[in-house]
Amino acid sequence: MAEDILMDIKRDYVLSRIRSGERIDGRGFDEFRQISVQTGIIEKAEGSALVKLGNTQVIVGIKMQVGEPFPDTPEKGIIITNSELVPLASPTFEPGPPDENSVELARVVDRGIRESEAVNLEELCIEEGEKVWVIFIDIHALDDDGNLMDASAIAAISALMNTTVPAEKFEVGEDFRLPVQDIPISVTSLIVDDYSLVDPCRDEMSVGNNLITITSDKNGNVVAMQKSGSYLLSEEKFYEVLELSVAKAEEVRKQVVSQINQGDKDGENEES
Amino acid sequence: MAEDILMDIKRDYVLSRIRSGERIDGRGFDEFRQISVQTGIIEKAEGSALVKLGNTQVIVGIKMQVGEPFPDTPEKGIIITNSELVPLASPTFEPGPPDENSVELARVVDRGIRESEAVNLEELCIEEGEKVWVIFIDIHALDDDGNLMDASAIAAISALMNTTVPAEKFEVGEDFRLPVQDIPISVTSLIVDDYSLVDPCRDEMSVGNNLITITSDKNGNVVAMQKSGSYLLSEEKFYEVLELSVAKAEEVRKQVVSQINQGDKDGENEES
Amino acid sequence: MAEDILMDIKRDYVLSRIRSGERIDGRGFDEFRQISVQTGIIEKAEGSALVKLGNTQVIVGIKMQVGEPFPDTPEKGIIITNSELVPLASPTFEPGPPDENSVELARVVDRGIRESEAVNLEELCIEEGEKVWVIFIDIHALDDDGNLMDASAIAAISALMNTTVPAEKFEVGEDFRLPVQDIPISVTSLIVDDYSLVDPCRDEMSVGNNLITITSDKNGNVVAMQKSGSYLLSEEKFYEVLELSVAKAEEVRKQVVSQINQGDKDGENEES
Amino acid sequence: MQKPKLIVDGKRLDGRGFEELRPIKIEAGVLKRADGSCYLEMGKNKIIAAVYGPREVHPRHLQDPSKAVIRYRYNMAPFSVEERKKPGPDRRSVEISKVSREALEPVIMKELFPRSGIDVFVEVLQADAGTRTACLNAASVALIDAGVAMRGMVTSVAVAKVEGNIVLDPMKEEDNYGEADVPIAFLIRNDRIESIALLQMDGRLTLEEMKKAMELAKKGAMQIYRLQREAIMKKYMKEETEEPEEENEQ
Amino acid sequence: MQKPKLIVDGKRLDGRGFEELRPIKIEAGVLKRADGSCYLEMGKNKIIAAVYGPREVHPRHLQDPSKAVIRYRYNMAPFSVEERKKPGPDRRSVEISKVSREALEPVIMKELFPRSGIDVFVEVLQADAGTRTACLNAASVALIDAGVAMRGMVTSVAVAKVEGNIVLDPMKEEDNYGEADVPIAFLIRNDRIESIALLQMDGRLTLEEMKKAMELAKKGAMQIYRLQREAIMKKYMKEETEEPEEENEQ
Amino acid sequence: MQKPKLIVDGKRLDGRGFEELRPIKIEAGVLKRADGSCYLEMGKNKIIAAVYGPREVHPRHLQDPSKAVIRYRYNMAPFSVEERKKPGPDRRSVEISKVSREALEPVIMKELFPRSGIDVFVEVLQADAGTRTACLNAASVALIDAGVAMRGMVTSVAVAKVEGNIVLDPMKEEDNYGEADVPIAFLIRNDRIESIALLQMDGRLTLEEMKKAMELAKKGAMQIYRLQREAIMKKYMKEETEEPEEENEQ
Repeated sequence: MAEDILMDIKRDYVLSRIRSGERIDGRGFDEFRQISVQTGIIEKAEGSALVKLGNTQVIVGIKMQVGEPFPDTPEKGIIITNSELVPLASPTFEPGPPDENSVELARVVDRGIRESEAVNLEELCIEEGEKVWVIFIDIHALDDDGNLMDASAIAAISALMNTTVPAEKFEVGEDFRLPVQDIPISVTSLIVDDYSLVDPCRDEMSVGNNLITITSDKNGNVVAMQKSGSYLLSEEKFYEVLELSVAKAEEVRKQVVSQINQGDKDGENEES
Repeated sequence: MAEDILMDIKRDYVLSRIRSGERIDGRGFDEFRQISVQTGIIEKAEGSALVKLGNTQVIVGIKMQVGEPFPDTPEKGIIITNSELVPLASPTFEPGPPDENSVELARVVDRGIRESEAVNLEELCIEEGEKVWVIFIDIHALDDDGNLMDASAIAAISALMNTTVPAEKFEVGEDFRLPVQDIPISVTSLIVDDYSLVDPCRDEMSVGNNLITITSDKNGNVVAMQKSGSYLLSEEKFYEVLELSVAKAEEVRKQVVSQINQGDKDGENEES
Repeated sequence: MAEDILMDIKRDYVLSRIRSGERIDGRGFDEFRQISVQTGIIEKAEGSALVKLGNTQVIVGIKMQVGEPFPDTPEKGIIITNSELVPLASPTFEPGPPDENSVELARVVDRGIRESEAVNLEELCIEEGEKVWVIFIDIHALDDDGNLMDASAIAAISALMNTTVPAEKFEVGEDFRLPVQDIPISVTSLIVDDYSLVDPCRDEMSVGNNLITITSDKNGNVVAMQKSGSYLLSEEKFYEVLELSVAKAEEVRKQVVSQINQGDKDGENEES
Repeated sequence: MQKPKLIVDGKRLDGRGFEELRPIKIEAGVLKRADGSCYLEMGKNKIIAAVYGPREVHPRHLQDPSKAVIRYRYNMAPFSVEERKKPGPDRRSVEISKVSREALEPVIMKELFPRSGIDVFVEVLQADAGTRTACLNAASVALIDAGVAMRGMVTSVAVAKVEGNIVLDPMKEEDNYGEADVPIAFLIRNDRIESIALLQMDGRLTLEEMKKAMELAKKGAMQIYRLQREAIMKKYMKEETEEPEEENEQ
Repeated sequence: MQKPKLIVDGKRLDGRGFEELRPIKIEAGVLKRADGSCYLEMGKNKIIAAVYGPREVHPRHLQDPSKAVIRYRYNMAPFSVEERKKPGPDRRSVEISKVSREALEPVIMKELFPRSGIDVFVEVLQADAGTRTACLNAASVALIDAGVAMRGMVTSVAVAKVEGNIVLDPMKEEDNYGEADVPIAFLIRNDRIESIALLQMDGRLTLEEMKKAMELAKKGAMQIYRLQREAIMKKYMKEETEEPEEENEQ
Repeated sequence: MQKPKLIVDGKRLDGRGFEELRPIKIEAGVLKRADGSCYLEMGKNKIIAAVYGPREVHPRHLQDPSKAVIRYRYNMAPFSVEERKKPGPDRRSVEISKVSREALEPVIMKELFPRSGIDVFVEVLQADAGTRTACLNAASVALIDAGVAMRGMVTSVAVAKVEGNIVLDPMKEEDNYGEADVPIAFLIRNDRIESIALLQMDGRLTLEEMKKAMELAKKGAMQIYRLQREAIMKKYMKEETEEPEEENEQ
């Protein structure tokens, strides 16, 4: 009960600030929280990244195995994306099999990577029709302070960029860098009245979880979209968010790349 | 609560009609509702049938795959019968794994087909001990207005009669008609006091689900029986229902065959 | 509610007796209930034993199959231990997948057998890296009057000693006795205040389930330990229980062996 | 696997005549924790049944304000069959549990125990043919041992058609290779078969054969019924001769 | 599998132009037990939708004191696809169920039915491309057939990019080998598209192409909307001409 | 896989002496949403623990009117081990969760929080040997960080027998190829080891070796205990130096 009243007050506060053109943490409507990317933090994984979007934290680990290709793509590697919204990350997450939010998160991240052809899957064929590399992308939420979606998408592509294919361990040649050829970036906006706020934090979502995620590739093409939440979106708003998201993605992409390069230079981010 | 009273009144009404020798929909005690059979309605299935028993509707689809035979029958094909009582079909069905009613439905239908040797399983052997045809009979309830059992059994055998074995797709020879050599028909009766009513509709079952299903083959042999429901059945009643069911099955069998033939003639029921 | 008061009274009674140096069934603090072992009672199993500890009854059946070895032990057979706390055995057991108590029971019994190297797994290799014997130890509780742990452990090793490897059935040579080379015995104590009671019965556990299980091999080595229950154990008490358990295990081992031999002599315990 | 010859010189593989039961052993009251229990052997079948209740039902919304809720769980131990059975219910055991519960429900005086639950748990420790009938026989004795009010005894037996003959209480080979299997349970009251509580059938029988099967089942059931009664009597006699203190402690 | 040529002489594989829908058939009120229902064909898609409610929600802690709780279950029959689908929900159907429910929730007047539940169950009997949009169209009609108060009609259609062209309502081959797929649903009120209720996309589109896709989707949706209205009208007309007794019996 | 030589010249594979711990790093308060949290490294183990509560327990029938209900969930990330681990609990993690919860339960002042729940969730991000002990150490710090009243600190460490030697805090190779593994947790109060909270063992030890192992564990635990205390102090100091506004906003 007490909690409900608190939520009411929070919502009113957030709304009144938005209507005066402000966000509760002082950001601009089109401003991301601080982005931090650390790669190579799980030595036992083939690749890994810890991403912080403000207080939101997500870790992604990449494991690779040798497996059979799908019958309709005998010359391509396989990507399997999985998400665990473990109860550690939020008071609202419960132990158990993935719920619809967890499934949606994994599938939207997966689509961004798949449709942008971020990974060159042809180079992950070992023996056509028989043996290909299987990439497991495991999204592990640590702290959900809002917008797990973008944090997970950044962590996933960062972890892939950090991945070494363990060919020696599987006795199929020499280890090599995973061939990553694009950096898809998703931008999630919260729709409130006639406003849209990129990278919403948890407190902002007290006004409702009216979200839209737009993922674009390095050439500014849209590669994935997902309206999420029980609301109606006007066409005008959609076009506005669409253009903003593609522009914003370019900015974020630069930051991610620079952080990864910085990490590599500092030697903090070891390849595994 | 309101519902309970409605059920009470319905039960009293049904009972009083039965005791005056009548059924609420005017049928005779040994009379089936109108039977409609449409085959070939799912082109993507190897065979299919939509059966209506009055307002009760069931669809059965047949899919076939190549698989390994069971070790104790190396020269025989395999039948797997499965039933989904999807929540679309009744306010009392819930999403989730099959409950005991769904399991019983599938198993009784399966026994009728299996024990009457309706399908010549020897002809479904591709390579002894190695490769045989696996027949998936999937029962999908659409509208449960009573007696899903007989509707499902009719739909299953009708779908099998409509089935083409997709040998070309699996590159093991030429497509051929599934060898069906019998038409088992189940007749379900509702036991009320000293009465028995064949093909009970949903409203009649307000008096209790005291059912007995008797399946017989084209030669009038009994091939499967199932007493279902928490009640005691007198021996005399059993013998009465037994004889009636076998006689009734012969009638129903004729109707089913004539409907399928009619459909074939009309060209409505396409083979897939 | 009524039950709770009964439990309270029971606990007070048990406690008062313990504090006067007595157990409710008149046993000494370091005394087991009467142990009965019958082997070979399930002819369809490769080995079996029914063990009674007072009124507690457990049956263990051994089934063996031919399977692939684990990659890191290509020349060794495999043990899989499983426990079903079926609702028949206690008013507190519920149908469903194994709960934490059932999992713990199976794992502690398994560790005793595994770590004492009771079964010579090297002799269960059929073809290195390809084919080994897989031993399924299935613990099936029948009546839980306390200390299922020790009853299960005794039943498991007794059933193994009763096991014939069914090589002929699998066409890999002649049947042979399972090579059992040690007899691990677990001794479970209930910790109450500064007292410890071996082989607690159900009524004694009304004071809490503060247990410690210590398993030792025929040479008096400790091979497995498990503190179980939400309590704190003093170091002094631990050492006391440790020594007592190893001594006690030697006694129990003799009884078990003598019962099995007696059974063999009487011809009651048939090998299967 | 070649079908073996099942009938030789008018005798069955185990030497029985067509109308003969396998050896049966029944013992009531074999478990301490359960309110009622029974151990039963029928041929190589080894069955143990336990009854708990009438007791409280959780969660509460499963209670019936007008009568007891009956649960029946048929379960096979993993080691009870030739090839190890994976633990947990499969479709076969779900169906057997359903029809067995439905056989007992009209016989248990459920209306005497509103809001409560009566649980019947049956474990197959070793399976030959006819486990569902053996389990029902054990469950019936366990219910009486638990003091649950019953309208009569539920007694069950199977009949089969084997090489053209209707035979009583089929064993494994007859079940596997026979032409029909008919498990039946009856309500027996005052030493008289009153009605049919369970009835299933698969195989192929003419109407005449089906009637003959029913008659044979009735004969077999009456014999089993007497053994069920005996087992309960023996338990009572034993209890009476035991010291009263011991009894109280239970 | 070689990618086939999808566009030949400005026509698609099935002869359609770029802005043409597949043949659509909609029938309301096809089930007796459900409160509302609809059968829909769109190309080779065969869909049946049922609505139950407003009705009581069990268990009670799932109720919302201020509005109805909506459930949406998208399910594929095992025989609906080339390779038999294992029964039960998979990750794809969980996601589709979520976004479809979220498309309907703001359109259903949930606040009129506090503490109650409205269940929308949609079965894919045969799947071609575009099942999620076909299902939403059927669900919308079933909701109206059930008499659930709605702010307007939800109408859904997909647009694809195929060999560089933006095309309406892609069929299976275009979905498999096309460059992008954009399923969209709109809220339509007073014959006017008001807003977007569902929007997903995967593939690769420029901003311009995305806008073109949206325009094309709107055109297609208006055509489907008219067929949805017609189906409901036909049902009403049929009801009025039926004898009143029959109706009461339902 | 050949067993490697684990002890060379009195040193272990990673250069440690027998009574030496692996490097440890502990940081309290690393998560925003959790009420208390801790990140811990111990060798290559990387552990994160979160505590939620005391908070309401749902569904209500799980509440205890006299004390808090403790949950403990040990979970391994799929990428934490050499071969990817399928998500979700397995038998090993169920057992570890049970004994870990039982170690904390008598130390948490549960009676202060009737009807409420305290949830301890621990994620293994990278696993070396000794994850259960590392997790308990992190959980203990997270509980204190959450302000949950505790009777003392729970500190845990494993001891192993490796090539005949009793060694502290075994690494992966020593765990795989060693002769015994003994994970222990203690309750430490006023800088003094008071009692044993967790105790498991598998392998083969004489009584004398077991006693020696216990003594060594106590030595190791005292070192870890000091690092746990330090981590909490550092967190408090940091909080005090932060601006009060920020703190309120949380």
